[in-house]
Amino acid sequence: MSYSHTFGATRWTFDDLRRLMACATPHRSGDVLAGIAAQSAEERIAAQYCLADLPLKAFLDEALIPEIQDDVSDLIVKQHDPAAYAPIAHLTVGEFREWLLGADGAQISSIAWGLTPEMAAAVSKLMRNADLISVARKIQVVRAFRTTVGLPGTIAGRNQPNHPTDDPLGIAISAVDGLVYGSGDAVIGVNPATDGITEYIRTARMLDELRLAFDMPVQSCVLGHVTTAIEAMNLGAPVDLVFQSIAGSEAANAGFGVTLAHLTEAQEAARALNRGTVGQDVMYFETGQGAALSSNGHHGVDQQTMETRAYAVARAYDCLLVNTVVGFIGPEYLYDGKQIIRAGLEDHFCGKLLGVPMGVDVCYTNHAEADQNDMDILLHALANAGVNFVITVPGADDIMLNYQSLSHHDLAQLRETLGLTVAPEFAKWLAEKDIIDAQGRTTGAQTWLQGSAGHLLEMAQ
Amino acid sequence: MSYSHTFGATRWTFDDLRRLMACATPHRSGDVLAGIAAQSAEERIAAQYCLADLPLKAFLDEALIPEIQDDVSDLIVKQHDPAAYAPIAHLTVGEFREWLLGADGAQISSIAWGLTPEMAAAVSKLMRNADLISVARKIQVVRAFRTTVGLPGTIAGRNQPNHPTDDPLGIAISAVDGLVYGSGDAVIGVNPATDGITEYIRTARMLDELRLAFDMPVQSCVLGHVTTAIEAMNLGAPVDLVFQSIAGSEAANAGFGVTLAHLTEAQEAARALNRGTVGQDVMYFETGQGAALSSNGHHGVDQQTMETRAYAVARAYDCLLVNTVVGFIGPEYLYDGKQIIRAGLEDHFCGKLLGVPMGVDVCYTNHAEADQNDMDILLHALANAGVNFVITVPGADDIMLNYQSLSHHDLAQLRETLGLTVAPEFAKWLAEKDIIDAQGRTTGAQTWLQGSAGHLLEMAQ
Amino acid sequence: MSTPSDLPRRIFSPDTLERLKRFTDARIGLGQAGAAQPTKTVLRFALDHAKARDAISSEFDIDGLTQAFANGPWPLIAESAVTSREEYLTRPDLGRVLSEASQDALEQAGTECDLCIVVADGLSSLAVNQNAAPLIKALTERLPNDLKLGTVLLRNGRVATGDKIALALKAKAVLTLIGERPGLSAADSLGAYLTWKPRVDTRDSERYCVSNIRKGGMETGAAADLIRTLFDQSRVAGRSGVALPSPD
Amino acid sequence: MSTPSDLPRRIFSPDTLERLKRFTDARIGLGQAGAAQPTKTVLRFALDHAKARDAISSEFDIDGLTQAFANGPWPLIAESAVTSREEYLTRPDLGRVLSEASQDALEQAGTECDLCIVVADGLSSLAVNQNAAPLIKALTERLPNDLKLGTVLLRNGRVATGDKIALALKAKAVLTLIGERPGLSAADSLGAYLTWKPRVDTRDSERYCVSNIRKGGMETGAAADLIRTLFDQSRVAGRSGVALPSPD
Ligand code: B12
Ligand code: B12
Repeated sequence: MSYSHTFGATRWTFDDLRRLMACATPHRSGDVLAGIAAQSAEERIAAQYCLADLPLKAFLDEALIPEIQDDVSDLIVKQHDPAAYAPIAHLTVGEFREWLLGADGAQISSIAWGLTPEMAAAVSKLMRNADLISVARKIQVVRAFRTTVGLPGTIAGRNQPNHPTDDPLGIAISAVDGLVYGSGDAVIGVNPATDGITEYIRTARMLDELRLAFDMPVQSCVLGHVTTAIEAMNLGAPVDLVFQSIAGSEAANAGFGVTLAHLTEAQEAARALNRGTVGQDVMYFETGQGAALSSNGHHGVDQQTMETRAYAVARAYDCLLVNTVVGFIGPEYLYDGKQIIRAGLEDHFCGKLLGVPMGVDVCYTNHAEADQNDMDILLHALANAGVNFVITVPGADDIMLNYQSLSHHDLAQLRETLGLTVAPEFAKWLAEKDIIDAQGRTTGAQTWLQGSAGHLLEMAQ
Repeated sequence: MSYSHTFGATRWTFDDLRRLMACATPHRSGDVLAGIAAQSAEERIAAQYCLADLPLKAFLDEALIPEIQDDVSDLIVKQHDPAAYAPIAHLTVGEFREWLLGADGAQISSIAWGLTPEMAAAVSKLMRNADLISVARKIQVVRAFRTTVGLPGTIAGRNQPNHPTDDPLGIAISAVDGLVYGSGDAVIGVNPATDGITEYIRTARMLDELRLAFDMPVQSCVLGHVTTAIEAMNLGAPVDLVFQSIAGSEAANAGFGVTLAHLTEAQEAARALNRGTVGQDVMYFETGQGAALSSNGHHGVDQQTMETRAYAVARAYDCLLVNTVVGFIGPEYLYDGKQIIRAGLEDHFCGKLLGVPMGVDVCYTNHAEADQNDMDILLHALANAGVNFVITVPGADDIMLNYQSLSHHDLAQLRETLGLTVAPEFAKWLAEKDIIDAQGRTTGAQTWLQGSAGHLLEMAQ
Repeated sequence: MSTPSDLPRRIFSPDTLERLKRFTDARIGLGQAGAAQPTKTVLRFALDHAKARDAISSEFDIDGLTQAFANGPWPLIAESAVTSREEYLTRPDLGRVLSEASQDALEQAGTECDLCIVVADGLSSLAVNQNAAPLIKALTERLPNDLKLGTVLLRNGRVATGDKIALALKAKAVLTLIGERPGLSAADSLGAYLTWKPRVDTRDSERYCVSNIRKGGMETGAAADLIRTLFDQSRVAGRSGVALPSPD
Repeated sequence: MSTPSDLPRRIFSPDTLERLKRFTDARIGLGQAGAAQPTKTVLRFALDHAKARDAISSEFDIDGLTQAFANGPWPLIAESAVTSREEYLTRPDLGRVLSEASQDALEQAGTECDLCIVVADGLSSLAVNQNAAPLIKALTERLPNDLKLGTVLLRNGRVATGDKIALALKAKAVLTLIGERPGLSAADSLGAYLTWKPRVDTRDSERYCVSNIRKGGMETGAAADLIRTLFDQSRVAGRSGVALPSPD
């Protein structure tokens, strides 16, 4: 079906829903790269006018990728809950934006399973940054394993102690550095440099030892491939969370070497270990605009819509954590600070709207037109939007993945500035160890650190 | 005196303090236009290293514009209070940043008169956006006339009902539109299209009538030239606040047709009217990076430093309101959203640090590379920084000054999102008139509005 | 877009609103969605923003404007030192001086005149294309008959370029009609700046400004009246602009 | 910068910190100013960021690299369809295919080989200039002697350009050594991607990757060992990369 809108003498026509969505999306280098972006500001706005008048129902009637058999599309159809959808069934996309701005958090959460990812993507395209913040802030998605993540007034940190050769001591030292600033309540999560089973198990063991030695209520994760995680669990490794990068189409997931069956298998295996204390949400996913195009699995769909489709995959599992690695891939998908900021807010909003426990890796690469000042801005915007967690590394410099995320300091400073707190279980531990004082400020943790540093140096012997 | 820093084999030298400051400042189109910007990222960072090691004292020893007799420079020297300066006298600029990050609000406020504008500018050049937000948030500068502006947890609005022909009814209707959304607690302030005394008095009278008719605890202001305001007061016009655009040098102020004597005369005249109820802060100033260069009164000093010098002028008077019109002039000074955002945060921070009751006109022009999404971001960042007030116009479109500021909605939405409130006196009035409900949300104000609309239509007869 | 019962909450009743809207072009009575603007006004804003940005790159209609002087002094054509529209935006310093070629040409033209009218594209050619001719017509009707007029069409000009033109032409005063930066609702607003005895370094405080000249803003007739008044005032005082107190 | 008594609060004692820092290049133990970083580490970060950005535009040392093959197969020179560094960054699609000229040249060279080693600048010429030669030396020592090698130096290349090169040269497998995107601390990290039986549409999951090859990361010897292992593994399995479950 084709869609059109007329401004004065100009009639803009969009061949199908996919084209309409691509033209309506805010300007983005990845869509230009894919050759599907609007050709002018006016075309973009015409598409947005069109989209505003489109009944939400259109997304149930017309598949975005009709010509392709795709298991993510199937999942989306299967997930759709008509009862949850009923309260918004009569709305256009433009009216749906207004409904979201007027509704309260409980109302919004109640429609999560009535929404398809495409509906979420569509409405986000009509929303200003302030709308994305305001609506997301109303939605709570709370999950738990050994800590509870996503409670209002809190912001958690994934402590990411990567090391270029997976050196266990190097990783442990970096992890402790982050703990001192209060980062780790989301997870202590290591990307292995080498995707081998041996390294996976070694790192998982070391992280678990660290947790036990310090008696910490945290979960750890080795961000190896899901198949490696399954193998590791079979071999008896202490796996808290299973990680996988996911994307919004079967082809894109194949590019990651992963199928939905893998994820199900991994989730079952991890739940069977029964390692959580306050919850059993065992999955951790990463997504990011551009991933589908990068593996040529986008089928002509704009990158922001493809990203929301990845959330359909995510919400099919019991995730503790999902985060978009928003500026991670590079300028070919998100060119500069402005595009990264916008994309970060879109991803967070769409994820929360679909009921996903959304965090953001506030980050950029050295080949993008962005810097730490842009990240400060995105972090503040996300904090106001109620983001569940962010990722932090020592001095904002990931020495293995070669990109800049937030520093542990950035999170500590944000919490201090806005009076946000850490996950309650972790807060208790920080207080016990005298790492954080009554005002929620890092104490310097001299005592605890001297102990832990000693412990680490022992490990080194 | 010259300053230098060496990286590896390269030695970077800066001829004097003015040059050092210009090279250390974040990249900005206005400094490029002035031909004083750093030539490369490395030169900029070398200057920042240098500046970090510079004792604050250097700013007392070396004048930034030594060759020019300038009344703003004289004022800065006169303002400096050695007792207030004592606690930080021993610090370098880099250490001063650290001191600010560690200090509490009272400590910071206590040094305000010990600082010169150049010290404030210098330290801001070493600060990340997050630092600017975090430190500014700690500082409270509270002022009062008929409302109290600057209390923590509040954010006020200047309701700006401009009209291209100064039509009184047009202005009144626009003002009421803003009141409905809760904007006006900072001031109802009109920029006259024509700078005549007749129009000034007519508009001042009309605004006062409106205030009395609606029994509103607000102040009004006609943003004509200060000399016009003086004349109007002599002719018995009901003047609440006196406005003037000011800049950081005698020459730049001359470009505005204004001297410090004018400002003193105006302040005395306005105070003599004794029109305030909860306070007698009668002055309203606007500033903005680029104004000095625009009138060729910058004397080779970078635009951000010139801007802070305008705050020395501002703080010599009893101001209720001071705001930077950050993106107002155009891309020749602040090229895009990123530069506007940074400049807005710098101006707000430096103003607050110097004890100025700082607001921001979150705005841009159609010839700049910016849009409303950038403004959303700046508004959220400023809200987290504790900005005293922002400017709002109907639908973000100033139909007379031809630029985009925030819409009244933007302020209302921000308050709703972050739970910020309006100035207490005005809040009480809004509640009485049933314009804002218990949750601080606009009710639609049907009853009050029907009355006021009737009133306005009567005026039209 | 149809309206769900509670959204957008209309703040003025539609009827009153229509009546009030006659008095201002401001975007009043937009209604609300939550605390924010309804979708349709957000989209309208985006569209208008795109259009305003187009006005900045609109074409300066030199031919059409030349026609407007059919009965008056044949206009000279000049350009500032700026070479592209992009440069115009970031280099007002170059926009404020004449290109070498124009400087020479004007000096050679040597038209000594009482008042030089400069028509400059500024930030909106649209504004100049639409409003300069009617304004000049209204003005010439009002100005004294014996006044010697010169006219110049200036590409990529700024207000202060007029001073340089007046100096080159040895004019006693200059009136620069220039496209004001385009607004969201009005992309066609003309500014008129009158400067008596311009110098190379004339300050803006030494000029008069009449702004917002366009349909829906200040009508050309009223603008011409005001300019005539300011002209007389300047001639009497021997200067233009805001008074500065004497140095003592 | 001297340190006021309470600032920056050192989180590790300087002594312990020095000992721990031997185990990681991560920016640990930075201390604090308030909750934020001390001034000197903020500045250090800014400097490193400027340097990393420079690495992206660093020059690809074709001559030096050609020398490295003095004893091995003389390298062919090729380039992707990208024409500028700016375009390289935003158009990976063009970076993944060969320019017409290179396509023709390679096809005509017709070097049928067992393994083609492609050395591509990628996002850091610095990485390639420094690490490609030692790695290739270590590799040739380890690879079977009877292996027929081909080598290509590729400008503005991506990992997948290697597939196109292998096809043009009719190579059975391709090993692409490519400059990884520069990090803040390491701007010289090399990636090695091994692809067995490359096709035009080979997926990334069908390759092996050995990454972070540099001093301080994976040493060239270890990298060469690992690549040899992966090479053998691929030869036995007749494929490379992560296994996908069979469709049934
Ligand atoms: C960018 C990047 C990505 C991007 C690639 C998209 C893009 N357009 O660039 C994304 C986010 C999609 C990605 C995904 C994954 N990546 Co990756 N990625 C990187 C990174 C940070 C930089 C690569 C680079 O600079 N390439 C150079 C440029 C010039 O080449 P390019 O042609 O433009 O980029 C191609 C390659 O980078 C390739 N690629 C990227 N990652 C991987 C991983 C594997 C196993 C393979 C074979 C290829 C591959 O895909 C790109 C597009 O074709 C490296 C870290 C590093 N220090 O190198 C990790 C890295 C290469 N990735 C890694 C991993 C594990 C993965 C995943 C398997 C993660 C997961 N568990 O799902 C997935 C799967 C990738 C796949 N398709 O098979 C590991 C590889 C470990 C190993 N030795 O096997 C690395 C070393 C980082 C790490 N330690 O976690 N990755
Ligand atoms: C931009 C602007 C400014 C900028 C100018 C700097 C710059 N680089 O552009 C700044 C912020 C410095 C400014 C200051 C003032 N401005 Co002003 N400004 C404007 C605005 C919004 C746009 C002008 C424009 O588009 N010009 C076209 C471009 C192409 O020309 P330009 O050569 O690049 O710009 C020059 C002129 O704009 C001139 N200029 C700007 N404002 C004024 C005011 C007066 C009285 C004069 C003579 C010249 C002048 O300065 C610029 C640099 O030389 C207009 C509103 C409008 N709708 O036009 C108001 C406007 C012209 N300004 C106005 C006023 C009142 C002032 C102030 C006197 C405010 C005050 N009370 O202090 C000051 C003083 C200016 C002075 N130096 O004498 C009034 C003039 C009313 C009148 N009819 O006399 C206007 C119409 C807006 C308003 N109603 O408030 N202004």
